[in-house]
Amino acid sequence: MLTILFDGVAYGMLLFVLAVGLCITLGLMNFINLAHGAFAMAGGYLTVVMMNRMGISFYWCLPAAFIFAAVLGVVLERTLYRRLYDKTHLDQVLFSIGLIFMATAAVDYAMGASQQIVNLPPELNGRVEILGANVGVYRLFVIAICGLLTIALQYVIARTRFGSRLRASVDDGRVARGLGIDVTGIFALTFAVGSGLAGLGGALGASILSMDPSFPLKYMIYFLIVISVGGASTITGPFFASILLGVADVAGKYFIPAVGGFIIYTIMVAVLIFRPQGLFTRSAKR
Amino acid sequence: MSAIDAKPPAEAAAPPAASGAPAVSPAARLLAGSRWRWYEFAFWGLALGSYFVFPNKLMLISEILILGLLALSIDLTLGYAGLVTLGQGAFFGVGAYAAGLAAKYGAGAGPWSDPLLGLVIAAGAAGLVGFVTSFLVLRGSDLTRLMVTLGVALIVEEIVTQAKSVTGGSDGLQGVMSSNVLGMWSFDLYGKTAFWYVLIVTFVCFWFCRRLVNSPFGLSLLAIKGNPLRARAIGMPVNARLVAIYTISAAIAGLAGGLLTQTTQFASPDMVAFHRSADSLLILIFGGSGHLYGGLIGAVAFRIMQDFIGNITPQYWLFWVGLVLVLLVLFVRNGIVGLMANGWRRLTQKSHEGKNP
Amino acid sequence: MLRRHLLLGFAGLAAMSAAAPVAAQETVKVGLIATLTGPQAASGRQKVAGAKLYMALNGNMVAGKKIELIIKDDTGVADITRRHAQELIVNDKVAAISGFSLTPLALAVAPVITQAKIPAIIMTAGTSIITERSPYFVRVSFTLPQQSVPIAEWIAKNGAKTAVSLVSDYGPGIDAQDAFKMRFEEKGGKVLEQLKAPLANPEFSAFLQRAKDLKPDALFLFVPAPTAGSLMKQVIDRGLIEANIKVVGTGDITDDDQLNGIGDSVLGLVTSHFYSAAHDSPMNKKFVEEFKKANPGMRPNFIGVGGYDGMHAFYQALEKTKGDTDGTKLVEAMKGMSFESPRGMLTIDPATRDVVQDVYIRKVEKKDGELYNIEFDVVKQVKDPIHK
Amino acid sequence: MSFVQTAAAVETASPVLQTKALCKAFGGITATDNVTFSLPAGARHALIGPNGAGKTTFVNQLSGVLLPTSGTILLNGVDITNWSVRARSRAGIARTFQINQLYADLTPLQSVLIAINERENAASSWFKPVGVRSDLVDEAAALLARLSLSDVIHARVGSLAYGRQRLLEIAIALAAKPQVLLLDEPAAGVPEGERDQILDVVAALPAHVSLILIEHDMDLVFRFAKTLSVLVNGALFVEGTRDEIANDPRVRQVYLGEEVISNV
Repeated sequence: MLTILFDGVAYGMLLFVLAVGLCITLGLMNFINLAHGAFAMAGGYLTVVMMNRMGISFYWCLPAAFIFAAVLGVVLERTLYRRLYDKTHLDQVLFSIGLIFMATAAVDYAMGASQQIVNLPPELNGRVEILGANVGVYRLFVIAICGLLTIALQYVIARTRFGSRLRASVDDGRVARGLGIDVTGIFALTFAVGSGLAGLGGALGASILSMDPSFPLKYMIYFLIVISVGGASTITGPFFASILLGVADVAGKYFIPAVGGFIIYTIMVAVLIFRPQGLFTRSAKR
Repeated sequence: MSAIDAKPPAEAAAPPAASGAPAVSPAARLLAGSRWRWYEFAFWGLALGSYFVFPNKLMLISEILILGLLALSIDLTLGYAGLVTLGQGAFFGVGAYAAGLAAKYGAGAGPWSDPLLGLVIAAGAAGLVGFVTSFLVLRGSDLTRLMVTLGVALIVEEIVTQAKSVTGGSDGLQGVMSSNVLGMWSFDLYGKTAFWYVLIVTFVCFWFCRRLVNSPFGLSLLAIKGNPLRARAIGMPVNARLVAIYTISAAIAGLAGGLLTQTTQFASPDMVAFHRSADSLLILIFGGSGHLYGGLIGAVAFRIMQDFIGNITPQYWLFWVGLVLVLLVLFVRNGIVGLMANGWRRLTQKSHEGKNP
Repeated sequence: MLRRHLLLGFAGLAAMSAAAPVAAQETVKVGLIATLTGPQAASGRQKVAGAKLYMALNGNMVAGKKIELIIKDDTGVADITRRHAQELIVNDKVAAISGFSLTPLALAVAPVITQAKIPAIIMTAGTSIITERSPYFVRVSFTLPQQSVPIAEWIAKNGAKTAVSLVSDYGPGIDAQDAFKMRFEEKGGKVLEQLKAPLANPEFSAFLQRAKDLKPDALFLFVPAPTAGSLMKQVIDRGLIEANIKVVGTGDITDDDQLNGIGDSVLGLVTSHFYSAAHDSPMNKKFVEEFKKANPGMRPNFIGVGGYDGMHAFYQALEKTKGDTDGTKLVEAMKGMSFESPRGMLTIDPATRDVVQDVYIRKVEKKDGELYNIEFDVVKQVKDPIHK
Repeated sequence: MSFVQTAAAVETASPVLQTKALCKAFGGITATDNVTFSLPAGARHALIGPNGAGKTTFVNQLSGVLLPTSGTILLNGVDITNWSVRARSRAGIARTFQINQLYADLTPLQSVLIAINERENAASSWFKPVGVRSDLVDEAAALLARLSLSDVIHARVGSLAYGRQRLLEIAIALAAKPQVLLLDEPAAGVPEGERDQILDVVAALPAHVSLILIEHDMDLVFRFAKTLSVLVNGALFVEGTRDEIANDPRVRQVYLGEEVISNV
C-alpha cells in the first residue's frame, strides 16, 4: 500500500519536473508549446549517448542534460518561438506539433527507432525498507532530486528579485512592462530553465519512462493533463496536480487494473468541466 | 466560399465611380456569392476525371476523399464558427465503429444491411456523441477547448480499446461484411465501387455544407466567429448555434469514418487515435480553413507530399511533414487555398490595370 | 554527332521495347508490407533486412523467373496496410504479399486476399486466429500459444505451484496468457491473476507491484518486443527476482535485438521461443554472420528470421509450382512444406497453414561479452494448441 | 429618486425600463451602489459621471452582460433581472459598445443583415442562401443608407475608417428595432468633424425609442439629452433635466469642474 503511494509520488514528481517549465511559460506568455516533450527527449537521449557510448557517469549526465536542453530551448526561443507569440493558439499548436514531428524523425534517424535503455549505476539499483514499505532506491533518488528542485524553484519564485518580477509578469504582462520589467528577457530565461528542467526530467526518467522517438507525443498528453488540472502560472498547482495524477495513475492500475488507463483522462475532463481554470488555481484572473 | 467572394477587399478600395455603374441590388450581390463558380466545376470535374486518369489509384483517391471529408467537417467548426478543437478523430472513430457494427450485425438483413443505412447510423451515432460533448466546448478559452476535445478523443480511444466484446479491442473490429450498395454494386478489389460511392457521398456532404455555410445560419456562424460578444448582444442564441454546428460537424466526421470502414471492411483503434485528429487538422490548415475546399485540397496535397517524400525516405517522411507545418505557420497565411486566391486576385487585378489605361 | 545520338536513342528504344515484354513475363513480384515508421519501426527494419538477406544469399531467380520484392511502409496503421495490399495486388500484380508486424494489420488484409486469391505470408504477427480468417494466410512466424505452452510446462515441472501473468492488452497478449493458464493449470498449478497492461502504456510499476504482492511462485510475461526492454528493467528494479518469484516469459521479452541494451540484470532469465541468435547450427551461424555484415549494428531476432523464412517459403512454393503464380496453387504448394531454417526445422501444417516448429527453453547468458539466449531444452515440433 | 418632481411632462408616460436598488460588487469594490432608476418611453437620457463612476458597469447590467449582485431590473414592468443577453435583446434592449464590437472580416451589409435575420427569426434557416429574402437585405441596405454608409456596404468592416465603424456599431444596434437603445460613448475617439454626423444620426432616431447615452463630451450631452443622471462611485448622485444639472453646483463641483479644468 505504502509502496504504491511511494511509486505514485515518484512518478508524479517526475511528471512535475517534466511539465513545470511548460506551465510557467504558458502562464507567462500565454503560449502553448506542445513540443515541450522534445526537450525532455533531448535530455534523455543525451544521457543515453553519454552513458552507453561514451561511458560517462550517470551523475554527470544529469547536469549535462539540463544544460543541453536549456541551451537548445533558448536557441529555439530566440530564433523560432518568439515569432509565434502574437499568433493564435491554433497556429502555436500546429507549429509545435510540426516541431514534434521533426524531433521524432530526427531522433529516429540519429538513434534508431528502438527503445533506449539506460543502465543506472549499481548503487541506485535495488530496494530498501522505509517505514515498512519496500521502495526502489532509484525512485527514492528521483523523489529526492525532484523534491530539492521543487523547493529551489519555489524559493526562487517566492523570495528572489527575479521571482517577484516573474510573478508580476505572469500576473499582468502589460503592467509589468509598464513598470520597466524586461518581460521578454524573463521569458527567455524562464523558457531556458523550463526546457532545462524538462531535459533533466528526461534524463532522470530515461530508465523509468522508456526513451524512444515517440516520447514527445506519448507524454504530451500527460503534460496537458498536468496543466489543465494544475492550471498555469503557479508552480504549486502543477506540483499538486502531478502528484495527484501520479498517485491516481499508479493506484488505479494497482487496485483496478482493468480500467486503470481511464482514470487520468476522466480526471482531466471532469476538472475541465467543473473548474475550467484548473483545480489548484486561484479563482480565474482574466 | 461566400465569406471571401462576398467581400473582395479589392472592392473596398474601388473608386466611388464603380458604385455609380449600373447598380446590382445588394440582395443579388449577396446571392452571387453563393453561386457555383467555374473553379468549383473544375475541381469536381477533376475529381471525377481521376477515375479515368488514375485507374490504379482508386483506393488511394477514395482514402484522400475520406480524409478530405473529415477535414471538411472540421472546417465547419473551425473555419466558420471559429471553434478550435483537436478531437475530431473521436467522431470519425465513433462513425467508423458504428458503421462497422451495423455491417457486421446487419449483414444478410436485406435492405437493412445497405451501406447507405450504415452511413446514416454512423452519422447518427457520431452526431449524438458530438451533441453530448458539444456542451464542453461552449465555455473557456481556445486552449481549454483544445484540451477538452483532445481529452474526449482520448477517452473514446480508451473505450474502444477496453470494450473488447463490442469493438474487438486493440485487434480491431473483425467480420465487417459490406453489402452491395443499394443491393446492386458490390465493393470490388479495384476499388471502383468504393471510388464512386465515396465520391458521391463526399459530394453530397460537400453540397450540404455549401448550402449550410451560404445560408443565414452560416452567416450567423461567421458572426459568432467574428465577435461572439456582439453576436450575443443582437440576440443571437450563440450557444445553440454552436451546439448545432458542432453536432453537424461531428455527424459528418462520423460519416467519413463510416465510409472508411465500409470501403476497407474493418475498423481498428487507430481510426480514433490522436494522429487522426492531428492529421485532419493539419490537412485543413494546410489547405486553408474557411473555404470548404481547403480540407479537400489539403488532403490531396498532404497525400501527394506523403507519397513523394515517402518514396525518397520512407522512414523519415515525418520530418518533412513537420518542417512543412512549421514553415506554413511561419510564412503562409490561410493555406493553399489562400495562396491560390491571392495569386488569382493579383492576376486579375493586373489584367484590369492593363486594360483600363 | 546529333545523328549518332539519335541512332543510339533509337537503338535503346528498340532494345527496351524488345526487352520489356520478356521482362514482364519473367518477373514475379512479391509485396512486403512492413512497418517502417512509428513505434513498431524497429520490427519493420528487421523484417526487411531478413527478406533482403535471403534474396542476397539465394539469388533472385526461381524456376526461371526473376523475383522482385516491393517494400511498402504501412506506418503501423491498419487501413494503410489494407490499401497497400490492395494496390500491390491490383496494380503491381504481385504473386504474394508478406509482412504484417501486428495482428490488426494482418487481419485487415484478410478480406482482400480472400477476394483476390493471393497468398499472404505472415512474417511476424502471432495471434492464433489470423490464419483462420482467410484460406490464403500462411504463417512462418509463430503463434503466442505455441510459445507459451512450453514455458508453462517447464515452470510447472520446476516446482512452481502458483503463477501470475502480465501481458499487453491485445490479441497476442490474451492468447499468450490464456494458453499459459490452460497448460499451467493442467499441470496442477494455479494462476492467481491475469494482469493486462494497456498496449500503449510504458509504466508497468503498478502492475508489477500487484504481481509481487500476490506472492506467486512464478510470473509469466509477454509484451511486444519494442516494449520488452523497459518492462524487464522495471521487473528487476521492482525486486521481483529477489522476492523469489521465478520470472519467465516468451522470447519477446529477451529479444535478441535489444538484449544487450537491457543489461546484465537479466542474466539467468528463462524464456521459451522458437529463435535465438545463438541457436547452434551451421545455417544459423552463417545467417547471423551475413545479417550483421549487411546491417551493421543490428543483430537478427525472430522478426528478422521471419522475414528470411517468409521469402524461403515463397521461393520453395514457386519452385514447386514450376513458376506458376496462381495464388491457390502457391498456397497448396506451401501446405505441408518442411524445411530447415536458421531457427531449426519448420513445417507448415497442411490443415491450418500455420507454422509447426521446435520451441526452445533458453536462459540468458553471456557469450563473447554479449548477452544471448542460450538454448538448454527443447520441445519438438509444437503445434498451436488453440487451432481445432 | 425619480423624475417625479422634475420632469412633469414625462410623468404620465409609463417607465419602459426601471431598476430597483441595483447593486453590483466585484470582490470588495462596489461598482453599482443601490441604483434606483426609471426610464420613460421616448426618453433622451444621458448618463454622466467621472471616470470609474460605474457607467459602463450599469449599462452592462441593463443589457445582461453582467448580472447584478442584488436588486431588480424591470422592462415594461416585467422582471428581467436574470434574463440572458439574448432574451433582453429580443425583448427590445439594444446597445452599442464603448469599444467597437464588430465583425472585422464581414461587410457592413452582412453585419446588419445578421442582426435583422435574428430579429425576424430568419437566421436558423440553413438551406436557402443568404439574399433570397431580398426584403431583409433591402432593409439592411436602407438602414445603412440612413447612416450614410451606402458606399461601403460591400467593403470589409475592418478596412473602414474609425468614425464609420462607430456608425456601423449604431446601425447594428438599430437593426434590432429596439425599444431601448443604450449608447456607450458613441463618439469616443471619433474625429471632431465626424462627431456631428453621429449626433445627427442619434437625433434622428424615432421618437418612440428610449435612449440612454453615456458620454464624456459635455457639449454632445447637452445638445442631445433632455434629462440626465450623474453617477458617482457607483451611486446615483443627482438626476434632473438638462438645465437643472447644468446649474447644479454639486455637479459642477464633482464632475463638470473636473471637466472644465481638464479642458483648460
